[in-house]
Amino acid sequence: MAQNVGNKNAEALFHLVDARERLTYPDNAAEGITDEGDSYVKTIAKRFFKNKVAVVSLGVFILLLLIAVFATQLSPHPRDAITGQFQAAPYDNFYLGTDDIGRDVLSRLIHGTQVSMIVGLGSVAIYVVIGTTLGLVSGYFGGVVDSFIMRVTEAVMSFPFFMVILTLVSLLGSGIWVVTAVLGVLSWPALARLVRGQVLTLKEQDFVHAAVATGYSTPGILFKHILPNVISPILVNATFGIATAILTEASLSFLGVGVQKPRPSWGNILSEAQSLRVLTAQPWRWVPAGILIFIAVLSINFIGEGLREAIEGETKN
Amino acid sequence: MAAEPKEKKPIVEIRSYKQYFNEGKKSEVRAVKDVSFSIYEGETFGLVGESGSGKSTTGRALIKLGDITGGQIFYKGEDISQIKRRKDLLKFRKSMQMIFQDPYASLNPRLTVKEIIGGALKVHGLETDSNKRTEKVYELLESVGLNKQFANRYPREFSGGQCQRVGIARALAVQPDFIIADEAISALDVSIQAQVVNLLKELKEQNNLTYLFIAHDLSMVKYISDRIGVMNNGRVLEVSNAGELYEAPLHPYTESLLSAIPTPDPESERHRVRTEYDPAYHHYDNLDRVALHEIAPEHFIYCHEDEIPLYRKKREKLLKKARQYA
Amino acid sequence: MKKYVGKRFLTAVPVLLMITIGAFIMINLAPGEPTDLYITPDATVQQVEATRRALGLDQPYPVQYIRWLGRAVTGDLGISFSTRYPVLPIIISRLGPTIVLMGTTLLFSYIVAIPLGIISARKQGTWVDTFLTGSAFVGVSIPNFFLGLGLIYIFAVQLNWFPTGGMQELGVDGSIFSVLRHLVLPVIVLSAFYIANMTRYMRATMIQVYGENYIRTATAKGLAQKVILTKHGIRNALIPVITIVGTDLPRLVGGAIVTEQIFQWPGLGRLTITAIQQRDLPILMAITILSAFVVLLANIFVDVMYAVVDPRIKYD
Amino acid sequence: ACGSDDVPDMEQGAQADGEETGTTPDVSEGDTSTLMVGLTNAPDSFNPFYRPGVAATWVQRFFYDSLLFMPTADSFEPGLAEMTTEDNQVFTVTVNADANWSDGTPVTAEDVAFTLNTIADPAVETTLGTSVAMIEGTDASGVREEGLEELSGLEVVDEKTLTITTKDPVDLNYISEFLGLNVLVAPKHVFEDIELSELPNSEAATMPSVFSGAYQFVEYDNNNYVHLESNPDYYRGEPEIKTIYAQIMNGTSLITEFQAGNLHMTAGGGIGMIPVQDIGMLEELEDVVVEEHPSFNSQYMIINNEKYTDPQVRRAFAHAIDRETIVENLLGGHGEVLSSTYSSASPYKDTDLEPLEYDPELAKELLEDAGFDFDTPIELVVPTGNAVREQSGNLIEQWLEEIGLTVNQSNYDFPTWLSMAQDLDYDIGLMGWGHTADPNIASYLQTGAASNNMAVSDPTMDELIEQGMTETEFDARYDVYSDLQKYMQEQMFVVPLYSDSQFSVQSTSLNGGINEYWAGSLYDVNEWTIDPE
Amino acid sequence: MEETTVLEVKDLAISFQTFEGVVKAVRGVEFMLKKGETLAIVGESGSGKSVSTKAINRLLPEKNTLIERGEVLFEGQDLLKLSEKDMQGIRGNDIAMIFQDPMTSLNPTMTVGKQIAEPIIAHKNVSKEEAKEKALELMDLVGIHHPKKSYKNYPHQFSGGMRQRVMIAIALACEPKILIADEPTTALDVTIQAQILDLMNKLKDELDTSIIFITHDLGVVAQMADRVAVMYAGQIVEIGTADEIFYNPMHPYTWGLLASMPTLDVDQKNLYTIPGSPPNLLHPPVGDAFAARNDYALAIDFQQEPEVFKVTDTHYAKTWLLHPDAPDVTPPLKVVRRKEKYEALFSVKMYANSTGGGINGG
Ligand SMILES: Nc1ncnc2c1ncn2[C@@H]1O[C@H](COP(=O)(O)OP(=O)(O)OP(=O)(O)O)[C@@H](O)[C@H]1O
Ligand SMILES: Nc1ncnc2c1ncn2[C@@H]1O[C@H](COP(=O)(O)OP(=O)(O)OP(=O)(O)O)[C@@H](O)[C@H]1O
Ligand SMILES: [Mg+2]
Ligand SMILES: [Mg+2]
Repeated sequence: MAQNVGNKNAEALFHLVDARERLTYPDNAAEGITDEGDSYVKTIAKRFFKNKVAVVSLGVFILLLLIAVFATQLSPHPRDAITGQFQAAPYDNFYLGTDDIGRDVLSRLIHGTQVSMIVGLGSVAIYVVIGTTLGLVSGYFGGVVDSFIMRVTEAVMSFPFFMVILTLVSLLGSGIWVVTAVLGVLSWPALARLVRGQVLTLKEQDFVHAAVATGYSTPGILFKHILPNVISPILVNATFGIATAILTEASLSFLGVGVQKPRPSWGNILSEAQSLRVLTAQPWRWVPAGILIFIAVLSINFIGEGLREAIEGETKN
Repeated sequence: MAAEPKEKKPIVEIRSYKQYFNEGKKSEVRAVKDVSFSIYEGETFGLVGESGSGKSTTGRALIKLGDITGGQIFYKGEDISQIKRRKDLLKFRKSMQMIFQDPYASLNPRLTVKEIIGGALKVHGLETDSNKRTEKVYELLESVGLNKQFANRYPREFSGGQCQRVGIARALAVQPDFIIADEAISALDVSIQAQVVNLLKELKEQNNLTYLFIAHDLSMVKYISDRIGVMNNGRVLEVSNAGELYEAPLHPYTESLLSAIPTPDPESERHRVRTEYDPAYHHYDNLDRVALHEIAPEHFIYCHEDEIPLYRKKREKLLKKARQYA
Repeated sequence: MKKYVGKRFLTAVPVLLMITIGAFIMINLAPGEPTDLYITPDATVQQVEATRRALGLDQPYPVQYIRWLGRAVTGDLGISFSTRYPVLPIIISRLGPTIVLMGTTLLFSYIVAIPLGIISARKQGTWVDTFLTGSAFVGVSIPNFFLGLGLIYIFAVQLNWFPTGGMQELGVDGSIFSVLRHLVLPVIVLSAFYIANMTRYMRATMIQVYGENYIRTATAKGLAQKVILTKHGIRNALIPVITIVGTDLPRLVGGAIVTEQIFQWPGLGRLTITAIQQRDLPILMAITILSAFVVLLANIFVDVMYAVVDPRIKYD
Repeated sequence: ACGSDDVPDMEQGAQADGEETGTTPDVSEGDTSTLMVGLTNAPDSFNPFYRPGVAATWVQRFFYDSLLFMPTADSFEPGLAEMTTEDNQVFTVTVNADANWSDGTPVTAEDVAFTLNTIADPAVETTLGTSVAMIEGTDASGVREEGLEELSGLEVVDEKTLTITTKDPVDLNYISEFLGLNVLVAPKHVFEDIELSELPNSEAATMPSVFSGAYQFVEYDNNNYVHLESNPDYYRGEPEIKTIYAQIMNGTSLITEFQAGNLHMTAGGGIGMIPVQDIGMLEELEDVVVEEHPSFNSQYMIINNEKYTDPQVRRAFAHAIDRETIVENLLGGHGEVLSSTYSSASPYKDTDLEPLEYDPELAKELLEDAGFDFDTPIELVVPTGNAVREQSGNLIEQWLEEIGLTVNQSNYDFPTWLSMAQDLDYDIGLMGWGHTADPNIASYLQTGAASNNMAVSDPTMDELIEQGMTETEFDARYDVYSDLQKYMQEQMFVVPLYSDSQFSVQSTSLNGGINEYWAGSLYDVNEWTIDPE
Repeated sequence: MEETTVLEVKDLAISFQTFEGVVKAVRGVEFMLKKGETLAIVGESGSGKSVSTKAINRLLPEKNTLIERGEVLFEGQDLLKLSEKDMQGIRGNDIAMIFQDPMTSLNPTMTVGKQIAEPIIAHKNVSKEEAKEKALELMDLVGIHHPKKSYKNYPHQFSGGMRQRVMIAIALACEPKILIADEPTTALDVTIQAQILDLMNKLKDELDTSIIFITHDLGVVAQMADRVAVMYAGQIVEIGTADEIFYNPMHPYTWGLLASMPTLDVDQKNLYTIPGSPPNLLHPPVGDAFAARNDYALAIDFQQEPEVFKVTDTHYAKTWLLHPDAPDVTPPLKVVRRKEKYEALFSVKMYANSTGGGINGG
């Protein structure tokens, strides 16, 4: 009630506050911006780190990366050395047993991580560059350039993906870099389309018009103004791309055309389970590999989803 | 209102400008059919009209955001379609700037305010030293009433009004002579609109700018403009001094437009009479003698030659009436 | 519409051409003369030559390609290098099993996934949703060969409920039942991915649709939840879902290489692998155009479906 | 594998009583009229003139008979015909009087002559040149000499008789195996009107319809199964088993299908190969009999002889490889270490010749003596597709590195590897060779031979090979080949690794089936029966 | 006139759970609605207009909405406590809504006719044919030409104005007692807006529906409203009859709104502006949320939330300026002019500055 305010210090309370005095009171309106401004990346990171599953997944992924980097140091045995009994169940310091010719399964799994990481990250790096460039160019310039790039994209997309990979890999030899390159060179169309689609809408946005009106050159507009705005979808796409590449490499190895043999990959380790005896009687030789692929892919997928949510949450607001 | 036009020197001349989209296809849109008007140096020219009448399209053509279908546009006496070389283009871009409708959409969400404003400086080589450039950005921010702390922030951290100020600062950065404000205040809250309009007016005086002010809101347009053009369906139907336009709206479309604006005054709203505009009323069979004709000094109407005397008479009547009430 | 579809086919011609040329170059670049593989070590040079001649391999590559193209246009895809059977019947006989496998998979996946996606979306944020999305992630992340091996180990080897591979028991009547029994495991393996994928997509779409203003309008009308879902929700969610169906459809012919291999499914996937191993160029070319053609058809189908589902889309 | 013995129920009783029980036979369980055969390799051709793969030969034998049968590795029996000779140069072939084609036309001497002439025709694509190369009128590779319309060594005496004259006298066993067994007689009336260049692609060659064998070809579902039905008019008696399905599957499925009781037998010998590591799983089964036989096929480490010209270096490679370990650990003992080119399946194997022992120290010494450059990396190519071979590749890499060599292993699929080998684009690599009962290995080791991918060019070797081909008596040949084996071991043009055993696996319910010499096992297929379960 | 109250909103407080934290979007809103009247709610973007009205029809997303307190009394029952099923019976039937964006508020894959007929089928016990008849009538009523033909059209075949007519037809389908129009014309052109507003007024008179009209355009308010509520930062800061609000506003925010609008007839050098920007509702300020932007702020504004002071029986304002201890202030010139003009026009004195008092909303 009005009376409750009391008359004691009525003067103190009921005097007009001028503009200068107003500033001495905390300005709530400006609060959102008076504290440290968050960069885009920081905001996304903040959101991302609120997602527990994604954070755990990121941890797993980093762990796998470290394992890949320090494979040699971490492995109890040399990668290809025939050090143990043949096809033995776990014993001594062969924690996951040995394979058909007495190599330590654990050490090979650890080295297999390298393959997956190289193929996953490498192929994605390749296709992101190709896909992004073509998508940007195609979307921004339109017209004949766009039609041509889109036809090529369609053609590449219409190729039976797996068959082409199989053929190219048997053609070029199944080195880890070949697999990486082939996956990279064949996987760009989806991203190119995605980027193109984004560019098509972005280039009609006023901030791009503003950039044109400001006098930026075309590459300046493409790379300084448009590209930063498609980074997020590219990032999400790339994350899922890593997962896909790891799976594809594993499938190729499983079919016997993956990474060259003495070099272990999760897929070629797992492919040994095609032998019924290994499948039924020597689970240590294939179950860990399968679980590793699964965990790697799952965690990357969760990271991707976490990113997607963080980014989309961002754009919605 | 701006000072009386002393010596009127057109900075922009638009002659029979046409813009068709998707020409020849089924989806062809004749966004602009025939637009002619001039803007004088130092004035604010308001452009109003219903949604889709071609206002933005005209503004974009003026700042060379695409090729035009027909007609000619002169800026400072030069046909802008002839500006091709990068050097000339940069000069043109430095001289003309634009403020957009949606304060958020017109700022790149991935760039900081410093990058946005500084970028404009950099492109035109106005401030090559990066420290000096930052100083300059601070200055610009201050001039539009923003704290320099804002420089390292991203647009989405700002309110609409603040964003629009950033947009204005960007436009001002290159020290243009001419600014197109395409619905620069439509997306803002009433309480913020006034802030921005005041700012625009202030800056105009300080920097001796010329504005093309495109808007829906006729009360704001009247408030800010010296002269006003009314567009409908891809054509400019009436061009006049701001005051005269409101006192003596001659074209029936202008009339209907003015009568449709609700005023924040319940009493007058209770007595408002709306006039509707029926485009069929002007169905000219032959466009030969139909054009923008000068009915009175500085007052143009898109009409048939034969209609000129009628409009003149109407003008007299309306002006007389207005004076009575004044 | 008809005209539009016709036009689409026409614009696809250069794409198809590019694909055949690409495939031809790629396959021919592969080292390994087909003839080496089809001839005993004792064969003489003349015999090898005879074989090369018979297969048309003595001609320069461009001539080979043009010849191939010339015949392909008339529907003659040549004969398989390895078996000397005409390619077309081989492809057709492999196409059947693959379509049976993938068709069942897709059908089954959609029937399961679409309701799951809707439930997940409607229960967004609850444990049901968490469980379903979690499972979906497991589904897209589990390598199908790992799952396949696991299922074979448990259900075929240990429990002996299902056969380990093949499509049917031969010489047995009532082969539909037999085929069904053989279908169970591979379909489960393949569906894991498709169900998961579609569930996720459907969920996202439904969430998006339920965020649309027209759903708000429908709610404000006082319609029952069921009516809103069926009359307003699903129909609009179909539009983006068609896109996914469109990308899934081409897999009807090419989606199951690994699974076919694991389960000895006599489909195109296995044919592909054998053909690669045998450098069976005509078969590979045929598979390539077939898949390309199916991609094309799927694209057109998607566009047509858009127009059917979404009245805003009209092609002229 | 099914049915319980304890409680005989009504139906089982009824079945035991008589055959007439049901109008619809219970086809899936205990069907005695359908034989299920498992193959791991698909037959690639049904063309009697052209049989690149061993699976094709095997399947064709169901419906095309050869002149002679070879039930065991060293004996011949009359098939479609009898073959006699007095001077080892003129051979008389007498076609079985009862033998008819399945369309009713009799099998005649003309058919035989037509078949041989066609094989020798230069315009014909064939894999059988060597099988007719002894006939007068052919050149060394079995192609008809220029200027001839027909082979001069063939003469049709009457409807059922024909004489074959060879260029030189040959051992009866030799001609019996090559001409009598390898050549399947084709129906002249079906093939004669077909343009020779079109022959391999013709319907007659791809979907045969006229047969002389115990079975008739019904359908081939590419890469899936071959369906055969019995030939009721088979001259050696209508087969007991009416239907045969030869199903193509991978090794794992082969085992699980046996476990499930869905298969009666597998072919063996490169046709129905059970992964050797997994054979134990079949041996555990009660109603399946597993027999192990030595095989003709053997695995080698081939060596680029242009690069490694010094026999001492090549021998060093052999000493460095612990072949015993391969056989013991990778093959689980189901195989043998090769001393030279022949496995114990071959009657020509020199049993006294011991394989070079595993001795890394010696290997190292040999290399050092030879002044071998240990630092230049050696490219080891391992083809994919054969698990044991891939594993042994890894082991070999290890072993070579243990003696101080630098080895780079690379893997390629077989076609790629083959073309690399032909271009001598390798240092060492793994390769398998298939042999027959005949010991001739000219195509692999003779200078310039088609499959000589090692660039072996050694006069002594060539001479030994030549000699082996011309000798006609077993003992004399044995001696030649014994020398050849010793010379091979000395020179180590290739390092012989191992020969893995063949397994014949069949259900106990099958009477008949594969015997030790699997290639000849089909000779009595018409007599095979399946016990009801 | 016998005035019955159809709706009463009491002390409504709503917050949202968001990524950044809890947004206190509505902080104690109170108002009532009488039969047949139009209550306009004005206020700037984000002030809680939509949220408070959506709460009436329970259209807020369940997921992250928290109704902290309050009641929405409609015909004696608290709508916030009804079951979802009962609520369905009220939505569209007793309380209908029109939304701001006609372009997206219609289902693009259903013909407009069906969309209009839908609520009739849902709420009235009629056959499909009857519903269609009724829908056609409605289409005619809201001025859609050729109803028969248009019935089968899809929304995209309609212009924005036509779509908004369809929305109105849907809203009116069951002759609701209350129509909530949330910025129904903001997306439209002035000329189309005028048509729609005319239409709404006409229909209101015919059907005697009560309307809650949300807008931030004071011109539109002047044209439509019987009473006006002014919202700021999740609260109603002033409520009164249209004349009271336009000619004798009491709250400095209302002053600011009125003064910052240029009028067609007044020339000014500079527009009056409200400085700054609205508060962040994640952390609503202590005291008066408007204080920081208020040229007439009192010291107490920064410490204590103002009470609601009664000006007249119909006019209330939530500002300390109405406190007896508060100093007298002169509103911006434009506001003073308004009052003068009004008084001159009708030769009446509006009423003297208030005497204070704290009775909550009308
Ligand atoms: N790139 C384009 N392609 C096709 N049509 C276009 C394009 N740009 C504009 N139009 C059309 O041209 C017409 C004029 O558009 P413009 O944006 O100039 O109108 P406006 O007067 O600015 O309207 P508003 O007040 O809504 O901004 C509209 O019908 C619009 O749909
Ligand atoms: N679903 C929601 N989740 C989170 N915050 C919300 C949600 N809906 C509204 N808000 C927040 O609630 C506050 C009030 O929003 P409301 O929509 O009522 O504003 P308004 O007055 O209608 O504004 P406008 O004029 O822009 O429509 C805003 O800060 C808004 O961001
Ligand atoms: Mg515009
Ligand atoms: Mg709102």
